[in-house]
Amino acid sequence: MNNILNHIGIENYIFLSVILFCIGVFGVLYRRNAIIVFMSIEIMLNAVNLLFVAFSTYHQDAQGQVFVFFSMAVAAAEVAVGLAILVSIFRNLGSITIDNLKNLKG
Amino acid sequence: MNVSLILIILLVGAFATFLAGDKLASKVALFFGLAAAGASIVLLNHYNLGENISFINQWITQPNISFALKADGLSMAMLLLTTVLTPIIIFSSFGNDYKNSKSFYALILFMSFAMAGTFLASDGLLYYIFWELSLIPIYFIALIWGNGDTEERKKAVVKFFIYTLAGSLFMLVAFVYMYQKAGSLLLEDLYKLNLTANEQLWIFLAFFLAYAIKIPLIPFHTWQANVYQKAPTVGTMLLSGIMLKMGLYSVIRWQLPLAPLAAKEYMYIFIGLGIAGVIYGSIVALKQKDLKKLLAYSSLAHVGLIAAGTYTLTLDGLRGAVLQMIAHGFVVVGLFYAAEIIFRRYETRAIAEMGGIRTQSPKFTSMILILVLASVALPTTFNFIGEFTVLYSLSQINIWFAILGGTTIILGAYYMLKMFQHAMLGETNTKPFADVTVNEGITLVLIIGVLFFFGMYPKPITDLITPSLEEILTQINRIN
Amino acid sequence: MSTILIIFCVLAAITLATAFLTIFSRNPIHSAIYLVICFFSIAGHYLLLNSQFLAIVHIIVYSGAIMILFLFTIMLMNLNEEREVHRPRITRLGAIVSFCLICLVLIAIFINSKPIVGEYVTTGEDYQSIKVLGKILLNEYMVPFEFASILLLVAMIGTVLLSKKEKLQK
Amino acid sequence: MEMNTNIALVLVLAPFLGFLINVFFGKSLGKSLSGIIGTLSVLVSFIATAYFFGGIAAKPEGIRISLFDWIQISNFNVDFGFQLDQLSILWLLFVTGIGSLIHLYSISYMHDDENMHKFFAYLNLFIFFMITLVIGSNLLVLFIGWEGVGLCSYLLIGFWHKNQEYNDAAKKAFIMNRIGDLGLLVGIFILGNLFSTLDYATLKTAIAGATNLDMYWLSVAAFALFIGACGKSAQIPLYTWLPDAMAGPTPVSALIHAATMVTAGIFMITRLNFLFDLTPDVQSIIAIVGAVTALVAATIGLVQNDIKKVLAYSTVSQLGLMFLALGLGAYEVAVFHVITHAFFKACLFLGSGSVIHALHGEQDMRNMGGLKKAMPITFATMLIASLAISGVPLFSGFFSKDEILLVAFHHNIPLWVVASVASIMTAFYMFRLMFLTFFQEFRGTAEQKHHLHESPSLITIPLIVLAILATIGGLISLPGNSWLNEYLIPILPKLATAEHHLGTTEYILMAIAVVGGLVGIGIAYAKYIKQNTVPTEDAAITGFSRVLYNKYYVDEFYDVIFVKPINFLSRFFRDTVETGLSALVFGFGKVTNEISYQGKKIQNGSIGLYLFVFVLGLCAIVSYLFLAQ
Repeated sequence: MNNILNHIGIENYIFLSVILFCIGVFGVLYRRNAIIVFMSIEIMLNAVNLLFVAFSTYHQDAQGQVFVFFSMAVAAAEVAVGLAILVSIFRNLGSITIDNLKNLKG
Repeated sequence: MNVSLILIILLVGAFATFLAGDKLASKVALFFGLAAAGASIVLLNHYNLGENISFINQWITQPNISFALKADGLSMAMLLLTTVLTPIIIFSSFGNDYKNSKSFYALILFMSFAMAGTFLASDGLLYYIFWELSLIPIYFIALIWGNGDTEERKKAVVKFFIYTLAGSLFMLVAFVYMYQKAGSLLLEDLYKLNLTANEQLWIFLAFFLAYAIKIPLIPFHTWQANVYQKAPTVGTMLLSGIMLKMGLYSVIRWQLPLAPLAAKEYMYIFIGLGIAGVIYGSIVALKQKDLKKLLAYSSLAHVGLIAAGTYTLTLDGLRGAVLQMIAHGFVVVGLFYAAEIIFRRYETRAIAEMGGIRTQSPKFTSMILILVLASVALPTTFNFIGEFTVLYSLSQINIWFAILGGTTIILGAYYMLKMFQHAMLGETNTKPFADVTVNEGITLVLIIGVLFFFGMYPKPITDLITPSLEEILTQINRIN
Repeated sequence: MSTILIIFCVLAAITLATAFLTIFSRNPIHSAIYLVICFFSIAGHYLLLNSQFLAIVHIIVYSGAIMILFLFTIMLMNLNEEREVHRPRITRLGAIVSFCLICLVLIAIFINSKPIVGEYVTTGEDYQSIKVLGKILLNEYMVPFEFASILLLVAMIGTVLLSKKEKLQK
Repeated sequence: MEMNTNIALVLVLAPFLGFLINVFFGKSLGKSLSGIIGTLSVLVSFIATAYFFGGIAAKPEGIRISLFDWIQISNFNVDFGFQLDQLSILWLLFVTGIGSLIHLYSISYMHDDENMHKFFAYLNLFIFFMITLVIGSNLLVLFIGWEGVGLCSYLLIGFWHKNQEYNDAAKKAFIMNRIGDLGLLVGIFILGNLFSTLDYATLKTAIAGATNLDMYWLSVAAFALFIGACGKSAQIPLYTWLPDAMAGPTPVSALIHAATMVTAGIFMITRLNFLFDLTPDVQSIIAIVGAVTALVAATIGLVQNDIKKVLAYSTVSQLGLMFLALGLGAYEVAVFHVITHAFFKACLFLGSGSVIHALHGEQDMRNMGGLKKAMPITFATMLIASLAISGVPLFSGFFSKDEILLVAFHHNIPLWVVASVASIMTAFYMFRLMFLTFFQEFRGTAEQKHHLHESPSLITIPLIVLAILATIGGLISLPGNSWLNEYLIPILPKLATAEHHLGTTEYILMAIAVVGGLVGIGIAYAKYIKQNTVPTEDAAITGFSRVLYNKYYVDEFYDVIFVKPINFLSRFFRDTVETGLSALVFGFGKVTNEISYQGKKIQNGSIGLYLFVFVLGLCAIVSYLFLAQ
């Protein structure tokens, strides 16, 4: 069985993941809309997942994929709860701009 | 039988006093204070017979910390100072009514416990714990039972607390550093460390900051006068009588033997600092309007001289310093007590509002005069022995040190007699001044008796402390 | 340049482009759509790496469940371009700075650490078929697996509770 | 030896016992009894001294008694010990002797004072410390006495403590003494460092046996000791306390500030003569200081109107002459003058006390006059003492003063001139005092005149005894045949080889001195009897006499040079430096506070900012972990 990485190279995956992750970070910082922020977070998660899978192939080991599996479960739960929170915030404040969420201020 | 007994008595005493309730508290505290004093005299006897009264037990295995209480002559002398002064201080407060007195007296005993622990501990961490522990009771004593405006008092006391605590932290850093090198904080193990001159300098400075603030040396003294003024007299006595000596004792016990190279290298600077304190304290004391503040600055001058004596690194300097520590402990307690006695009658500490007491209470005047004279080191008082020995050691280093340090003889007489003249002499005061009560008289006479006895016959104390000081000196001179 | 590499490059380009578009489009609905495309391309990557099971799960979970959630939420809130608030310049500047910074740092790290890329070993052993993964998941990772299910249950309950309209006000 | 120890202890402790009794029980004992106890305790000491005096001839090396180890220094121990040799016995004799007389006198003099028991207590304490000073076998025991007498002087000057001016004078005396004490201490330190002993006997052998002495440090030590002597014996520049010390009761002035305490400096220098003989530079300084003091004090004495102030400046002047003798190495002459001076000056002070007593506290001579008739005994005794101090032949002062002048002439003519001028002035102001006080008409109020009376016998008896001593005191050291010099040979060995001859020069000098003294008396006679002048009011004094009357403004000068700057400095330290330092410490707190206050603003709840900082932190951590190596 031919290793796919012989054709592509692990570093390409690394760069792809890094850039994807950075796009996620950028999105979190750049946007004020909580939903988009959430989406950015998902992008970051996926960047990491991608890297896991790439390394799983690199090491010829299933553990990386198992981890991705769990991380997907967590992501699903997180999105569900997070969106629920957003909905209730929207109900209370009428907006989901994160600038309005200043209750953290000490 | 070992020295931990005394710590146990004091600690149990503190709890017992707290549980005894407000009415009985003072008497219970006095009882335990006296018990500790008695126990320390018994222990001294054992020590003099050559028995081992130290107590060393592994406390924490990781890190390697021991519960080590080592009693040599120096520690015994300081322990005696603590345990003898504590009942005197407790007894001196009998004329006053304190709110919540069970906590008050319990705190006094607790502080005495912590200070005794500081004098005994020979493991770095244990020592540090006791050192910091002693700060807590005095903080509360000064804050809760102090006098004057609450806001100002709070400011002064908090400043004192944070200032000394901040200084001590550097000491902790030094201990941590040495632990990494030695793998233990037992004094003997630390002595075996071969630190480079540079390391020693940093350790010396770290210790110095902790001690200079506690002692206090100028320019680290700014907490002193205010806290002395604001604290209740009992607190002031504890602070000036015993707590200051913790710093000076620690210089001899920890700082000098652990960093001898630095001590030798920069000796002149630190002697100079001590002597600057002598002159500065004396001059500032001249124009103080508040009796307690004046005494605070006189304390500053005296401890400056003691510190200068310790930094000479000679046997005379160390011995004189220890003698003077004990003498000063007694005399300053006596003087603050005298200030308290006046305050009980006149409700004031301003010297300008006193005067003319001599015709009303000649007995009290005589006693205060003797204390004043002891404080200016008149021969036959204990203070003279200490001051003479310290000045002699300074003269061995450089005669100018002795001359400048000796100005305390002149300036001390100036401000003390000036105070005496304006507080006690002059036309009969219009306000009535009741003669000293029996309690007050006993306290003062006890102190005066100690001062005169050791002034004429200091040999017991000298013999007690000399061997351990010689041992410390060999430690100091181990690297050459 | 092999075919596989070309496929990778195309996929990667799609991934990055749609990710950017997700963030930059003013309309949340558009963002969501771009995100779906992004996720699909990532699933493509998974397929490329020969992990079919994950690719399928990924499509089901992300492109299916999560994206539906997003879209529902967006529609529930009736979000559109007009509701987008103005972003101060300092925020944008900060975002760009940190983007560049973290890119720089991470890339620098990966360049710096120089992974030993020589021959990629091929054991020939099957390690990522559904069969193998199933065995591993239910043997070695039994407990985490069960916990994951509990987590999902809890998340479900929590979501229901959170999104329920509060009637305690009365 | 045991016997000797006991008697020595009695000698020292009897006055101390008297002090204790008077302090604790004086009030209940009653005035007379407390006075008697005070007097008797000193008398006991006198008798004990007499015992030793009797025994000293058989034991010329003296008696040494060591009681216990007192202070331990690293290189030597200081024991608490006594040394009874010729010098200390001589001193003890006149200290306890004159002390007894003055105690006796005080019983009557102080009888009206409510705190009489305290007065006697202090006097006894003084005698105790003076004995300690004299009897001690080393410099530190001397220092006990040295400081102790200073303390008693303080207590007694401020005896009337309701008056703050008196208290000021007392404080001034104590502090100026302490300046000297510091000098003495420094001298002690240097000697201790050099010779590792403070004991007179071992010090003497150490100095005699030393092969290469460090002359520099020896001179410094001698000079420091001399400063100590200056403080105690009121020499320039530390003399200003003595005239102020006249605030104390007159017996105190007689005992402490004329006869005994102020001679402590001379005692100490004589004690350490073996040291001072080696340091000629310091000796010259001593001689010059002594001569200048003698002259300056005499000039001030010329115009003073307070009867006690005149005597005080006369004391300073006479002490100056003694220091002159010391500086010239003629210790025996100084000792001789100390003894005669003790007699006649005590007599003069007690006489003036008698006058003041009779006039109910009046001390200004301008308000006296004509007391000769009312107080014949006082007059006669004071006249004898005045003749003695003026150096009229056959009185004791003649012999001692003449010897000083002789020595001065042999060593240094200018010093002789200065000393002679001072002597002439002495004669003048003493007889000015006599004439103003006892001759002409009484110038006080009628009330005072009505009560004029001779003092009671308790006052006159000591006066008579002292007058007799002042007359015949010179016999102990007649020129050419000196008992005193023989007696002091063990202390001053070089006396054994000194020549005793009286040549023509000596006779001429003697004549000059006598004529000088008579001229001084004559001028006083001319001015105050013939012309019947009375000193003008304070405000009317002009010219140089105003400078003299104000004591050369030395007090004001010291005030400007020392007291004011120190007080200014004290205020400056208290108000500025203390506040500044305090602010500095608070500054640390303020800075921390400010940082935290500003830091608080960052925590404004803006998630965007948090995230930004979070990313920055992440970058920092990651780059530290992976890139920093």
